[in-house]
Amino acid sequence: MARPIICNSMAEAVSDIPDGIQLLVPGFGPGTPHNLLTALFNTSVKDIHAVVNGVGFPSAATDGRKSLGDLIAQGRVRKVTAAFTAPTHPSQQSIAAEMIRTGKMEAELVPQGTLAERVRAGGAGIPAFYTPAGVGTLTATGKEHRDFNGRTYVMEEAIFADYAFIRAWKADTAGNLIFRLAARNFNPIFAMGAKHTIVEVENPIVPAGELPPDQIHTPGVVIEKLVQIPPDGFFRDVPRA
Amino acid sequence: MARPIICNSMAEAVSDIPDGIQLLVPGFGPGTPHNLLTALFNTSVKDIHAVVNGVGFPSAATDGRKSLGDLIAQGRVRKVTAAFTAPTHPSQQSIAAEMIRTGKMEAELVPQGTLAERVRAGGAGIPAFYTPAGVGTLTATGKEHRDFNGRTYVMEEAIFADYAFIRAWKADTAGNLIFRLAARNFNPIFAMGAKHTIVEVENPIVPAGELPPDQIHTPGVVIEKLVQIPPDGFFRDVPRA
Amino acid sequence: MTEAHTIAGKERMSRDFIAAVIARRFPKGWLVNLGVGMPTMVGGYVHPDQEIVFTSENGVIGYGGILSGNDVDPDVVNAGVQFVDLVPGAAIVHHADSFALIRRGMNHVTVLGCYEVAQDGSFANWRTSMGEWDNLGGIGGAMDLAACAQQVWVMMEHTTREGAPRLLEHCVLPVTAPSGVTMAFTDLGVFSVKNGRFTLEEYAPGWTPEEIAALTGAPLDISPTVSEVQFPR
Amino acid sequence: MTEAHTIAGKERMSRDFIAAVIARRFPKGWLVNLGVGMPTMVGGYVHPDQEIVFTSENGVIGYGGILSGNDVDPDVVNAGVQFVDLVPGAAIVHHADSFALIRRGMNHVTVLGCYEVAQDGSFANWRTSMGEWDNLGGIGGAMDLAACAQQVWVMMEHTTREGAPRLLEHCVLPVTAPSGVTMAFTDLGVFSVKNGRFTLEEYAPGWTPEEIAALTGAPLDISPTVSEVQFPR
Repeated sequence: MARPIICNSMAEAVSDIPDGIQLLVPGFGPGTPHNLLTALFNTSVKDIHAVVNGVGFPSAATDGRKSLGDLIAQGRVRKVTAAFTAPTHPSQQSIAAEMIRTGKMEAELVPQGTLAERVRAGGAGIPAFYTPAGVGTLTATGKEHRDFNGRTYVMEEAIFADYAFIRAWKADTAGNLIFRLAARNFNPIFAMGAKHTIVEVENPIVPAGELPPDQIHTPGVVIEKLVQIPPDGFFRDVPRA
Repeated sequence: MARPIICNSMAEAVSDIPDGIQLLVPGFGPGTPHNLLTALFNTSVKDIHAVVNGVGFPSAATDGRKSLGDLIAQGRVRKVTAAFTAPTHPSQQSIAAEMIRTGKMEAELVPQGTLAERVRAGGAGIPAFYTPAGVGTLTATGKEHRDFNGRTYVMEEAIFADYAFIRAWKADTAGNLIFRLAARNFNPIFAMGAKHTIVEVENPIVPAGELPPDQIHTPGVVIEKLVQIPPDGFFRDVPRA
Repeated sequence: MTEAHTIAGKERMSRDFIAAVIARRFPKGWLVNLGVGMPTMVGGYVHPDQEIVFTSENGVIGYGGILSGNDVDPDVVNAGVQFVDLVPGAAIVHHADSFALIRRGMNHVTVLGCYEVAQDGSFANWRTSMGEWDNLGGIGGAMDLAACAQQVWVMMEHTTREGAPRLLEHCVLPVTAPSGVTMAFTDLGVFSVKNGRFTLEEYAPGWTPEEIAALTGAPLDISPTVSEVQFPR
Repeated sequence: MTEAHTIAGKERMSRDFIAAVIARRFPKGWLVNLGVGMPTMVGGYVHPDQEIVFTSENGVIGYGGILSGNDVDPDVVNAGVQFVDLVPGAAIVHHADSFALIRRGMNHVTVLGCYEVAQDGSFANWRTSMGEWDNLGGIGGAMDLAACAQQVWVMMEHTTREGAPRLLEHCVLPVTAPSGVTMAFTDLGVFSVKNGRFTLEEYAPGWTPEEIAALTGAPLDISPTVSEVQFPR
């Protein structure tokens, strides 16, 4: 089998990422590639166009982990495409929202299902599709509308990114991935939606053949690099309660 | 959990199917719902629009099993949408092809990936999408073409059928399904692509909770009826060699 | 404070009360999506006999109540990223498949939080600014759900903190969907939204339909079978 | 029999020979789709060191040789519904995901059977009738693959049974794709297809480029490095 590269460190895994990339960042609470994001934060990469569910906040963690919010706060994110670009409640403040409001960062706000499907389409060689989500709202402004069977839909174009950071539960040396429960979320579709897909793995990477072919969530053929989360890495989100 | 109906027999599972339905028939060798097709053959249902990979032939089996080809041979299939409507080689003969040639059955020939994606789109609430497959060929005749990023694509509309017959390896009482290896093929997408999805199951149907949530290939919420393949049913395709 | 709001010296229904009122209305076996915020409380008030399946945008099909403490599984969260447990028969799908199911119309109902709802069934819940379109806001899955669920119910406060009505003739804030809301549950009552009209179906204990109408920013029909909300047992 | 075909008293390469010639050309680590018919034989001739991953339209990623006998697994088949085995690291996806990967351009090459190939890279392999469009034919996944694989190689007989050429200036049969073929492997040689021209790269043992050109229905360039096909060890 064609094999992905197995990197020795998070730093190595992100070492050749250039400025200006479009980057897919999965996660919905669990399933966020904290280790790769932290490694990227520790490079000088900038002008990133991040595709992510929510722009988030700078990390409040004291263990050194960084989030997309930290990259945003440093002005290294040129644009975000997200389902949450600002807190819904006016009482909450967000650096990202302030940067968008003042023109320091470009933003594209899209319905969450549209975001997921645009990346799925990109990874599936489909340049555009129609969805009913957002019709009659500001998010459909300027987009092409079309009726099918008496209902109005809006055309949405695919996203196929330069890079994807992925967080997997298990992986084999062929790059096959298994995710755990709700940590799956955007990971399988984002793994297919980029030219270069880099995966941080929670468990030891096992030899090809050890993961049952029927239980693979992401086939290894789309994976470029794997790196195991080291003992001092950021392993799991800590329960908040 | 909302539960699908568990039928006592294949005959019961197909007993309320009316004439004129659009029916999804998965299978690519393995994964074909032989038992449900045989039960349907033994009703009087007609005017079927079948969506299937290949129109096939009448069953050569001596054990009573019937295929879509038998329904076609009886003139009970009004239309087929398929990736194979005729043998490619002129030396082969097909009843279905002859019926299409003589206008006794309507046919729509589509690329296999387009067939799969049209049903996936139907089950995903997407009315249409663009694909490069078939551009510049007869199958794109009369279809809308459009350029994205300098490449020409053809627009394809979704298929959302009335019924789907599904063949699963394992199922639980919540309708969750697991398929085995290449018997998966069209089954998960066809299971989502119809209003009424009926499943024949190889293994005993287990109580909800016994199948691991991470290993489900089709979530039970789209399943209407389950029926276990009886001991005298058609269990597996016999190896041909 | 507007004059109308002074009526509100009376006690309004608590969020838990509203959650319970919503929960008891689910017919048996419904697939229910609960939005971020107040609606996630509804999950705690269904009866097992109702056989409700809760689904979440992140691909969790079949979850139970909100959990806390140290026994939570950090990989099992709902749409509000609150820890929940999986029920027997739960299944996990990825985000694109999750929204495939949502767009397909899987959900009998989505219960969403709401700033404003109008008599035409439009509602607003993702942006508090009326300014020029600047791509700022928090949509999440609300637009997909509002466009595709079989019904849309909103759970909300009847008035703003300043006493201004949130049930309106037309939404002032940018809408989440231009139509679709069939029921509104507020701290003052239960309202059906049909044929371009609000109808009061149930009123909060101690309140009169007239008092509620006075706090409503659109004409309010009174159902012939209107009654006081019963707190479900 | 045309006059040209009488040259064909000479022995042509067998299908197995052609399959081996194709197999040795795969660079290390390529993802290869093998079409129904002759191309499925190619899988038997790769060397383990090449680390080739064979993929099939039905969602099998990573299969090995064609099996027979009673030890086959009835649930493991390739695109020709022939029994195959899974290699370590294999993964199964459903049909829509399989074609998602195909359209995404996963396959470095697809090797397809072929009736006709033209110098512009178009080819025909799904319909032997030139008549009016009647929706009859057998496409399978060939159009998706031809449109989306990084390269398209065709494996075919150089002439029809009657001796007519199958390498042509323009396809006569309905095309599978209007362009895309980069290599043609026939029982007479190996041909590159580039810039609207066929170029003979290797010729069958015992044949001369001139004899092959005479059986070719389009101008045939001869590569400056042309040589006899070596049967790979």
